[in-house]
Amino acid sequence: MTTAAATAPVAPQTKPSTGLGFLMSLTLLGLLLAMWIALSLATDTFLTANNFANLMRQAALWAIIAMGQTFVIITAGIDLSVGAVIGFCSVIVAMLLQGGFPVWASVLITLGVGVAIGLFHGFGIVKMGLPPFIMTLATMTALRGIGLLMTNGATISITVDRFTDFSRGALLGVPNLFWMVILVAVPAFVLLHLSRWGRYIYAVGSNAEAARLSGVNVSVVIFLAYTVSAMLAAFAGILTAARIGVGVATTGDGWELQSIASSVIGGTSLFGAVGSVHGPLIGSFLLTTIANGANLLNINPFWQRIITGGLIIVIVYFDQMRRRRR
Amino acid sequence: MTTAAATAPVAPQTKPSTGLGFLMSLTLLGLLLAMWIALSLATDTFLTANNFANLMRQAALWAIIAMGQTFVIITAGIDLSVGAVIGFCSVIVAMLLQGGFPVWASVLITLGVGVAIGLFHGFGIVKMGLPPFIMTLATMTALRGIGLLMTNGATISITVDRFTDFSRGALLGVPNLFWMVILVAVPAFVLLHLSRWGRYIYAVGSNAEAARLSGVNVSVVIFLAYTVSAMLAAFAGILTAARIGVGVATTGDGWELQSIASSVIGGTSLFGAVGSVHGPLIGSFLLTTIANGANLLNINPFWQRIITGGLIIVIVYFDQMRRRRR
Amino acid sequence: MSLAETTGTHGSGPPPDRLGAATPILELRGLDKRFPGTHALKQVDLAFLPGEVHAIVGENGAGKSTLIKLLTGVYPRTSGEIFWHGRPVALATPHDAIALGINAVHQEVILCRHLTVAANLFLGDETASLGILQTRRMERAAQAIIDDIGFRIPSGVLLGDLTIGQQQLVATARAATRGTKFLIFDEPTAYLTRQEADQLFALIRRLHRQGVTIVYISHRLEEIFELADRVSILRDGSLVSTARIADTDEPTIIRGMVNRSIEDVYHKEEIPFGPPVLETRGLTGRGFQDISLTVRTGEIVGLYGLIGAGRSEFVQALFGRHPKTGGSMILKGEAVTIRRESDAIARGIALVPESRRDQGLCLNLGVGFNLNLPIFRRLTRGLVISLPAQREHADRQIRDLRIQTASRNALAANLSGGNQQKLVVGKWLSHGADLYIFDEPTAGVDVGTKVEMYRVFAALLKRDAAIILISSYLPEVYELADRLHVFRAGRLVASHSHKDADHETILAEALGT
Amino acid sequence: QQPVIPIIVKDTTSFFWQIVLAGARKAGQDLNVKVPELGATSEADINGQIAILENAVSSKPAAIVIAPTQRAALGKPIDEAATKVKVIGIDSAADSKGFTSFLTTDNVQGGRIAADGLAQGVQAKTGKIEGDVALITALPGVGSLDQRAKGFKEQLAARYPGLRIVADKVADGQATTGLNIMTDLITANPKLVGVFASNLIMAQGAGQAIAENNLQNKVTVIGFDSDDKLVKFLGQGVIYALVVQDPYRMGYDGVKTALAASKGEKVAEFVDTGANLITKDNMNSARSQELLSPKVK
Ligand SMILES: Nc1ncnc2c1ncn2[C@@H]1O[C@H](COP(=O)(O)OP(=O)(O)OP(=O)(O)O)[C@@H](O)[C@H]1O
Ligand SMILES: Nc1ncnc2c1ncn2[C@@H]1O[C@H](COP(=O)(O)OP(=O)(O)OP(=O)(O)O)[C@@H](O)[C@H]1O
Ligand SMILES: [Mg+2]
Ligand SMILES: [Mg+2]
Repeated sequence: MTTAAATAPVAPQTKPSTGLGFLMSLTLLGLLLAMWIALSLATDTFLTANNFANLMRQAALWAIIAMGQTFVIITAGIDLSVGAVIGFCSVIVAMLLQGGFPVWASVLITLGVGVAIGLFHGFGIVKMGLPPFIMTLATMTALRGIGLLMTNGATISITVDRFTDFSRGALLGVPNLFWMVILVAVPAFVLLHLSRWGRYIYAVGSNAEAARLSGVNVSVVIFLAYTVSAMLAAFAGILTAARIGVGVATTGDGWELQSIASSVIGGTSLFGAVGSVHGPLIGSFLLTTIANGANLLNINPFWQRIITGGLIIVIVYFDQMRRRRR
Repeated sequence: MTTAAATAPVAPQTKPSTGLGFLMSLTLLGLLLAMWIALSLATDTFLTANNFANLMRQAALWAIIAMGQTFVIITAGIDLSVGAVIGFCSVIVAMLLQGGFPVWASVLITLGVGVAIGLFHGFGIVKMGLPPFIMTLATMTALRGIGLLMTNGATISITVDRFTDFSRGALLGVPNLFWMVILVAVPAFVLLHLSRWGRYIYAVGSNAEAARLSGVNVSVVIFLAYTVSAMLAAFAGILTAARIGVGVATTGDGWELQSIASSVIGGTSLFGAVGSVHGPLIGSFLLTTIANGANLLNINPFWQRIITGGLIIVIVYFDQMRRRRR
Repeated sequence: MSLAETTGTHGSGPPPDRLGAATPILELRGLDKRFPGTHALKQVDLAFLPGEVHAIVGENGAGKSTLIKLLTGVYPRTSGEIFWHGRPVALATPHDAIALGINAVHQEVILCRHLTVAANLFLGDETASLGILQTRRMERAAQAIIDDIGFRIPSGVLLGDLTIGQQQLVATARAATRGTKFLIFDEPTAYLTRQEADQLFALIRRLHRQGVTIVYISHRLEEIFELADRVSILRDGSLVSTARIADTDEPTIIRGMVNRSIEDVYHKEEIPFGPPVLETRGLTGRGFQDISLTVRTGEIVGLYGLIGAGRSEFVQALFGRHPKTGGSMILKGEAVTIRRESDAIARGIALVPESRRDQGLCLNLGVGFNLNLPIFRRLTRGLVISLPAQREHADRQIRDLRIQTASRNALAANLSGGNQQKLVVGKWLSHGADLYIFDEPTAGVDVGTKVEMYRVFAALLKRDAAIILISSYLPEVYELADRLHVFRAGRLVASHSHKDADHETILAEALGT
Repeated sequence: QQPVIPIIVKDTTSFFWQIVLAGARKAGQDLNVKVPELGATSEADINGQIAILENAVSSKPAAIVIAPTQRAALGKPIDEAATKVKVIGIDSAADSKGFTSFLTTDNVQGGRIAADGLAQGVQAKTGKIEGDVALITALPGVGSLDQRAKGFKEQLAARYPGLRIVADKVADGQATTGLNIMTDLITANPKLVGVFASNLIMAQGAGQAIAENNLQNKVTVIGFDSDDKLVKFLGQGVIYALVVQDPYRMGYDGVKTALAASKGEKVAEFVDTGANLITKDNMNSARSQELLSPKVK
């Protein structure tokens, strides 16, 4: 026991998600499907192609940042900056596009900015020895400031239609935004679950000292995790800009908690070494479905919050029960 | 090692703050004093009785919730609901007062509501086995909803002047709100640093299994920590209502992160077992001083964020350096 | 199974006179424990007599620690009954056990690293006046207790700053002071040298004289003959036999444990030495000074010393975990400075660290994961890790070291202590290094597996590797090391060739007397 | 020495308040006044604004211009500030007699104008003033937004009984949430004919959803406040009309009035800076252009 139990006083010992992980997330998938079935019966609008496309589009942004966040959390870290990176990068990409850069260059440069932010996080955590919470809180605050300063608090409209149309388009009936989730999830899955670097991420989260003594370069692994997270947040920022057609420094506010919540609902442990790529995906779909369902059922927005809170408890409770029985 | 080092990949092993803790927080206090001196030199308004009273009033609310948060974090938990509890309890106390209850009864009942919320958190974490992050995220969402529902999204003006005047009053030249911090800090210090229960809070955060094997009732300790946090948040809610003269369900938004940040800046480790009562106090004063100073120096609000981010990094870096050298 | 027939618990005749009263202080009937995938204890019937020292032995994973954990309320039992002075008791929580005066020193130190030694000693039993903890008073009391036992540990330091051996001593002092009636030691000597072990034995004898019933678990059989009145053998979760110590002998016990005979424990082959693999000249760093020694291919160099003598710090510096501050290091004829662990590994050094929990294992990850961690690079095909190769390697280690686990995917945390230790050793065995450093490799490992490990050592040597072996168990280094260096307070104080000095001399050198 | 007149807005991160600040800045340049630009970072942060007001009073300015985030909450603090310095209110009211002068857009009136615009648009698109409409509010607990909602609902009830509010949504201040709510509204209410998105960010989200689904000929969207994006939507007909205030003037005149008051001059106690409905038809008039594209820099 030690680690997990020692630090997580009462959190029941959860099993790691390598190998049998997929089976484990079945409960969660089951709950998601149950909600979908319930909503299909309760409304005649839920089970329509159009609404499903909406659902996919809505979940896409959260899913992408939740996957990145998961990399960080598995190393027993946390990335509070994702929301701010989204806002900041939406501004960057909008400025580049309006400055006449071609779409591909704007996107690449913005992703590069994301990578730079991730490396800076790694630097603060590894080289300066700052707690991840503090390091990413500081950049969260500062990045919003820089974004606001660059735009003077205004929004930057993107007039490049090719860019904004993308978020509305679909391929083979599936919204482009959801294809982007797949585009991210597949390499993320390979990296985390199939490659040796993924193994190292788990090892660092489980016992950094043991990992180090086994020859794992712990610093590089931490740099890697924060870079993945920041890069995916930058990507989500680009997609947000495409979706709302503007760059706004304040967009993505509060999404850090959303992404952590999606990840934890998806079975990630904040104490590290437990988590998967598919878990946060399902987690973000669950949260999106709650919001979408409440809108379709036209539930009073205040009740909507109460119900969301209650459902989070219920969903995670059932998921925990199932895990424990395993 | 296990716990701390295993889970906190690169954070250097920090010493616990019992005994020598006070010495350790000297760096932080030193940094705070340095900032005060710098601001006194840079502006002729900082070092005035009036401004200091402002500073104390402003820091008071954050200090109170940061202390409560620290109890929870030392058990290796987290309480995301503090901000929502503040909003919710400001509504409760406003409704009670407007409903004709005497001030003392309104305050006591509201504190009782805080205790109930804390017990509910304990129940979810201990009995249902939910991760603290999820449990308190759920109540955070739901409490805001309930508060909004109760007020129908509006604010409730408090017409009991005796109540609202309190927050502006002073005793012996010290603002009442700051006396409230002392009123909270003294018993909190005794509880955490001098009593058996405080010792158990550290023990549970350090190694819950070891605590359990020593006959410590781990469940009770966890209930205690979350109850302290929620009760102090309720108290902060009451003071907020007194300060702003209204009950608003949405007030205190984002304060959960502020309180965690104050606590972590004050030397608390998110992996548990490391922290003190005075640390978060100084932490919240640091954050308040940054805001106050930036306003007095008339720094552009966007720059203000950038500077806040930068200062957080610098402060914690120096603090870490000092700790490591010890 | 003649042993079982003659000395079954229930069938045993009147207890020996010196054991006094006939009603057992604690009696187990049909005690059973199942974990998911493992039947750890199978219908165990066992009686502990008041005032006896009762040893329990068995292979790794036989169920010894599980038995102890059921007696101390750590785990609930699956079925069976427990009687205390003839009355059935629940023993469902640690609190129940404490209330009865049952206390244990668990195999893994289960204490709070962030609290001081004194705080740990009195955890759950603090001295307070008017609700205020008397920290000073407790510190002084703790120091008195520790000094009285003869351990040298300051009571005001944080537990996390102690070495694992010292932590185990704290756990011992803690259990001993709790005014217990029934005290259990689960491999208390795994990390202790003779010197500390002697202090521990003195303590046990003193408690024994005071009438405390003692259960003692160890893989070092000579300790059992030194201390115990009776011995019970567990195999595969079942009780094989209980016998009076006077009625049995070592080969019988070993046969009961492993179901076969083991003669030559310290199997040593004549392997010719080759060129030096490693030379250190005046190497200095945190915890050690001025260490000069040479390790050649085919050679086992043993390091002996008391707890905190600096052996572990020395080898960790060789491995790049800590920086050296002086001296030089020559590896395969080349002066090198090793800055990080991955350098060391790339240069052909492997380190099996001392503390399996802190340094050796990712406890909340799988058995296979841990075994493969150092060689994921080698298991990678293209971009991804080859799952068959990963499985194959893990299974081979599990087989070769006879690691007892429900599956390759079981969590390392769910293995028995000795099996965890096998993981720590096993993960390096297929690494193919030139210099293997083993720091307490056999801590908590049963005698059968030890023999396997020693054979593996020999095989490594034959492949032209060199070995540095640290052990706090003098017989082990004494028998196996071709050259034995004695450390004291961070310095190398004496060196011996194979068996050219006796135990007493070496011990005296380690102690500095 | 230059007089100092700080201006305290509700939310420094919103474009609307940046325009107010731009107006104030210009006044500072024109009148040789130092104008510190202060404000909380969210309209819901009442406590933050009180702290900022207290700090501003501490710095002993000539006068203070403030847009109170919340009526009751800022009452006492403004009373207290007014004992030390002249206070000029802009945009929203407070329960205080401390204001020397008060320049405002009546948000309730703004809501009424939005309702009129909506009815006009629905009539233009469907030929009758009937059908399901929805209201999207950016954040709960924000005074000005609540007043807009109030005016909107009152006006619908009083003047346009055919327009039925089928959904009254409150978001979290994020454009993406506005967009999601809007797409869900369209899905859930196929008969939707109109939406009032009562601030800039929600109007952006709602407009985007309408554009995405090509519903501009079916659904009338009324926004509040403006920026390039919304002006573009207005031009394309995606958004039928915008209710715009005159934030630039509010900032400019606020500082100007404050300076006058600090010198002891007599100033008007109440000034209405007005709210205007701008549609595609009148958007190119000079006055509309001035309101739609204020010079921020
Ligand atoms: N928490 C657990 N979950 C699952 N299986 C467990 C757990 N604890 C122990 N086991 C299994 O129970 C069996 C007995 O383990 P136990 O620790 O009692 O052995 P032991 O006799 O103490 O061995 P050692 O000499 O190695 O300490 C082992 O097969 C082990 O894998
Ligand atoms: N993390 C640490 N910080 C400070 N001092 C340490 C640390 N670890 C070990 N020491 C000290 O370094 C010295 C050498 O310890 P080391 O672990 O090398 O001894 P050892 O001979 O291997 O004994 P043991 O059997 O206890 O492992 C001891 O005095 C110990 O207290
Ligand atoms: Mg054991
Ligand atoms: Mg050692």
